[in-house]
Amino acid sequence: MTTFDFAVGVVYLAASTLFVVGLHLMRLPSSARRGNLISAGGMVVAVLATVVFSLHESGGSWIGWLALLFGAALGAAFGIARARTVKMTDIPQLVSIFNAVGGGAAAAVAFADFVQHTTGTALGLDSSIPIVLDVVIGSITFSGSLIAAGKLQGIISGSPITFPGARLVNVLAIIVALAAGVFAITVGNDVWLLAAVLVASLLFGVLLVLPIGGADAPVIVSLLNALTGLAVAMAGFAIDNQALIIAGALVGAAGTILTLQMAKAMNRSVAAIVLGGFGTGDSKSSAAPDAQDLSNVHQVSADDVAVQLAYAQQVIVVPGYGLAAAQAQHEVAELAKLLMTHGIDVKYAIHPVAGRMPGHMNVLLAEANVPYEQMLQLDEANVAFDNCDVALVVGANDVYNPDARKPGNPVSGMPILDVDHAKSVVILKRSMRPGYAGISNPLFTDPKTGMYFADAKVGLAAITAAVKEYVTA
Amino acid sequence: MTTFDFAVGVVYLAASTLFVVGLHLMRLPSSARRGNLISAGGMVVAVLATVVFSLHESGGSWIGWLALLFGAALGAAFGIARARTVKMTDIPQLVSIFNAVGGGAAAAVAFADFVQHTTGTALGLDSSIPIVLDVVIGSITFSGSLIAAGKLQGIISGSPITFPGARLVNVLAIIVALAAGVFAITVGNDVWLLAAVLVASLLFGVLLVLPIGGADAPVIVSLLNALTGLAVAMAGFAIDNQALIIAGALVGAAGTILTLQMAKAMNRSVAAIVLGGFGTGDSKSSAAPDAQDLSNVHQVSADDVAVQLAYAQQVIVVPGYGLAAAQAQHEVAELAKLLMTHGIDVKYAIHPVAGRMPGHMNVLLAEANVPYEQMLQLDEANVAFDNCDVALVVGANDVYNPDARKPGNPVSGMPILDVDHAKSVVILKRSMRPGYAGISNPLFTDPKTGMYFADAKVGLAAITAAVKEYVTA
Amino acid sequence: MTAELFSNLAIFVLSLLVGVEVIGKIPSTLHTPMMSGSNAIHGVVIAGAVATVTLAHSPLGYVLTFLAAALAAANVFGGYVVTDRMLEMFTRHAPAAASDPKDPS
Amino acid sequence: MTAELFSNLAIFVLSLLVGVEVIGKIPSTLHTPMMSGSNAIHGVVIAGAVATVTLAHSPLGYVLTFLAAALAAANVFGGYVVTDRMLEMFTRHAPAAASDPKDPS
Ligand SMILES: NC(=O)c1ccc[n+]([C@@H]2O[C@H](COP(=O)([O-])OP(=O)(O)OC[C@H]3O[C@@H](n4cnc5c(N)ncnc54)[C@H](OP(=O)(O)O)[C@@H]3O)[C@@H](O)[C@H]2O)c1
Ligand SMILES: NC(=O)c1ccc[n+]([C@@H]2O[C@H](COP(=O)([O-])OP(=O)(O)OC[C@H]3O[C@@H](n4cnc5c(N)ncnc54)[C@H](OP(=O)(O)O)[C@@H]3O)[C@@H](O)[C@H]2O)c1
Repeated sequence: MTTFDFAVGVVYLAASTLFVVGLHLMRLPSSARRGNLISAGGMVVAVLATVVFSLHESGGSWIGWLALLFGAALGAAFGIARARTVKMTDIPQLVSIFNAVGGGAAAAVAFADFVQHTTGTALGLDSSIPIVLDVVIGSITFSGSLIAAGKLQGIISGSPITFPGARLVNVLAIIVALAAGVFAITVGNDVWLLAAVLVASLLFGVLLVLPIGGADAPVIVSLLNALTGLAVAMAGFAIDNQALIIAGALVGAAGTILTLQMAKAMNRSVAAIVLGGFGTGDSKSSAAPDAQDLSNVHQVSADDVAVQLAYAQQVIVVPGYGLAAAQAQHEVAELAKLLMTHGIDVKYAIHPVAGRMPGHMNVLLAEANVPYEQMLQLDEANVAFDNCDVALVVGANDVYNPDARKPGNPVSGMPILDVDHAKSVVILKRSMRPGYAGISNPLFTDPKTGMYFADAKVGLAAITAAVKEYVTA
Repeated sequence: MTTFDFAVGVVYLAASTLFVVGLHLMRLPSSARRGNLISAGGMVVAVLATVVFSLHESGGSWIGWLALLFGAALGAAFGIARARTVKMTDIPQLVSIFNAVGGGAAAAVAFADFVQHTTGTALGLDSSIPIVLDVVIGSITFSGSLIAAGKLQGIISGSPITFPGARLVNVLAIIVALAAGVFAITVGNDVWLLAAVLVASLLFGVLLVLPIGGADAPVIVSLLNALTGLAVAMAGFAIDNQALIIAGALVGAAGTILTLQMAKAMNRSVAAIVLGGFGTGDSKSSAAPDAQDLSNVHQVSADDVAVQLAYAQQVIVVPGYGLAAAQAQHEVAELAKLLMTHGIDVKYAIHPVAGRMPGHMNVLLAEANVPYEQMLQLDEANVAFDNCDVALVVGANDVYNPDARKPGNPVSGMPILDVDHAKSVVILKRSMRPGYAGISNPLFTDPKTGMYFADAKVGLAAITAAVKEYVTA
Repeated sequence: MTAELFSNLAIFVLSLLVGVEVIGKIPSTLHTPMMSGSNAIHGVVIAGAVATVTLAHSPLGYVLTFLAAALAAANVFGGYVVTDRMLEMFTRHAPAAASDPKDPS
Repeated sequence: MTAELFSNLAIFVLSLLVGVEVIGKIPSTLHTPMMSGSNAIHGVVIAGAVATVTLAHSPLGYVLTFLAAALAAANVFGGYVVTDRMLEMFTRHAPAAASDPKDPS
């Protein structure tokens, strides 16, 4: 190891430290943004060091450098453009796409290393094994993440997709990947072997994610994020680059912990999710049950709701997935503002897993400029419900389902918002259809509940109009 | 690197992981004990691996092995004996002694390595530098920790010790250590040079801790603990042993964070403490002020207190350093039991920095079998004081000093127990003398306060007797 | 078994430990930013792409370098930008959160 | 600059990071046990003492080995025993703490 290599290594350590500090700061809303910038700083340091290193090695031809520059420019343009324009609620699918490209890049790096060795020196186990692992994991995250993104985007049906013989194909893919992998490691140096590993792994990745419900996709994205980290670490082993090993392992571990915490918040087990099948994400598919049974449902109109709200002192809005689906965050914020100008106290009760991605509601309402102080987390909210006149539920279903307190159903044990403690409840949704968990909510038929059937955006606008009318009249 | 060395290294990594898991589990009272055992498991693994390694290297003579075994046996016997018999409240000084021996051992290891090289191959910078650093840090922690232990034990006066020219000697010691160190690194291989470093560093360690107030000693012990970790890591560099590097660095960093948290809880800055001088630890030295001014102090007797307690419904005991100094934990627990048998609700209000070591009161009361439920932490306690009939303060002073709410005094800004919210207050201490912070407490002269001047142990026993009498009569 | 391999292995294991500990317990509000923030970090694979330049001597090698660079760049640039955009929204009203009681630091 | 040195340096830095993160925010009740628990861990220096056996060939070497072994053994055995004793007291009544709200894990 030359002094130069040593210096580069030390710079890598510095960069890695910045990554860690950055992640650490991201644990608090107040410091999160700074944390991300610090981590970005670490990235700049790591990349510059590598550029200097490669120039110094000077093994590369100008064509290689051109290919690198063009590629980087293209990728950067694409990434930045998407990042700038993406709708806040579409972030999970974008993250998923970034996982895909990250995994792909890791696989490509390993592949390049392998190819170079076919022409050059033979491979030792200590680089052939990580190369194969890298290609396997990288390919799985590549194809898997694309499917996950498709599901979240709605391009691919959110409902679990399975077809006869899927298992069989799966097993075959695994066998091929294994066999080719072992050969590539032992026999070594044949590009086609590695290509076989690549293809088989890509196929496996697809079949892994297809059967998973769209609503579980966020968790899968987080899991694939961790896997991508591992792939990058393997690439680091392959080309003996410590920055890749450290950062990759860092993300691999952190991502795993994060995934577990997410699943816990949804009281689902990661295993159950990967095995897939239960969550469907779009309520329609699980519509069949009592969708038409409107007996003993007390329906209300926008005007009824307006009057109820106008007479209230303390209103709590309970936003759910429907609010996001209808993109109605601005309408709800407007209604809240209106009520508050008339001295009515309005708060939002945010359930940790309301919506379809963690923090979904916070992102939405933040986008509509709702101040932090007005968003109550689960515990604060459940205190507030006790002296709340009207709980206005918008496109939510599971997050306040009292059955969660009873055992033996999909939401059992999930902490819920005690909407049923409010003096009166208004539920705005399009129908009696259940939500993610696929079970109906007894509050729909509760005497103190008024059901207002409408699209969230339309319905909220109507209520706002009605309130305006009522108070000016 | 042979496959054997590789295997040993992997075992070291496994052991290190156990250390980390152990420390992680020690963050919660419920899992702390398991964590310590897991960390001990890691230690066994690391040591066994090293024994196998050394036997395999087989460089050692049987005399060396004998010396090792005898030494280990002796040390183990001493350590276990002290650990088994130490009084709970003397733990800080014992930890300090273990820091001393740890640092000494690290220095000895480096020294041995150095000595061997004087006879053998010359030293490269990459081992001579860590050797010198190890000797420096190790010696400082050795002598410094012994002084700290002496202060905590009361063998050495707790009040800051300074003498004319101390600064000068300090500077000299540093210069000698530096000079000899640089020579040892550059010229190298002369045992006397390293010996000079050793002596100078020992001297520096003594002069570093002497001026520090006994009450600040716990923080210094924690700091020296971190330093010892660093010394061990340096030893690891010197003899190229990863277990030492990892575990040493782990303790070095963790210990530093811990020290900062401790100082924060006492609202003192580590810098201020190392510069020393403010906290004296024994109240006598700072006695001079209003020690005799007993005008407008409402003195009470054991019987008065007994009556007050007997008529109370809600009593809160506020233990402080005095309780520990008087070893009165059993008496207070007995009094509490007695009151509870007569239907009086008794709780303990535990201030995070009551006493002289973090968690001091919890340790004491746990020793007297006071159940966890009865110990209120700061926040819970401050809620409870609002409907508390009698607050019985035992040997405490700063932790409820209302002046902390005002700026410009030694306790300003320290979170305090709102004893002054209780309906009536009884303060049991020996005199009007202030405590650690050296300032008097306005509550002493508050109309609703009764001062009962006595040693905590004696006073509590008297109260218990009086209560018994009163209720049976 | 080379010393280099052991060195990398140790670095790998310790980095895993750092990763496990650094997350701590974060409010579910921050799950998504944290996910996308760590996602940006594995964009470090772009450094790998840069390193592969020194290996590329065949057309296939150039194509792979190009691929690796493009994919990695998308990950790293997009990842940081989108995370920052998201956090910018979170922190806009966040002074309150500065005094977050369950500060995990 | 040897590869060995870099390897050890990387291990050192990463271990520091683990150490910083692993503590998190602990209740002041546990400050003392945590201090004494980490104190026990630097007793690993006893492994160093064992390693020095292979270096000891002179009387001075033997003396140093003896010293290192004795001091280190006191640290490691005493440290673990006293920590366990202390925690045994803490946990005796601790079931309540099992459901500690501010679980830092
Ligand atoms: N946050 C996460 O990270 C995450 C991730 C995956 C899964 N989940 C799960 O998702 C669920 C979230 O609960 P939730 O109460 O927020 O949602 P939900 O239980 O899924 O209910 C959403 C409701 O919104 C209504 N809706 C849909 N589109 C609407 C529109 N355009 N206008 C008005 N209403 C509309 C639907 O009823 P109609 O069809 O009758 O309108 C549906 O019942 C939980 O079970 C959680 O475990 C959460
Ligand atoms: N916990 C920690 O980690 C730590 C570490 C270092 C410093 N400190 C500091 O120590 C202070 C702790 O506050 P504190 O209220 O617990 O103690 P304090 O403020 O130091 O007061 C202790 C009081 O106990 C009395 N006392 C001493 N011996 C006694 C005996 N045998 N019987 C009865 N009373 C006796 C003394 O008054 P008489 O002489 O009149 O009896 C003294 O005023 C804080 O300022 C804290 O910052 C804490």
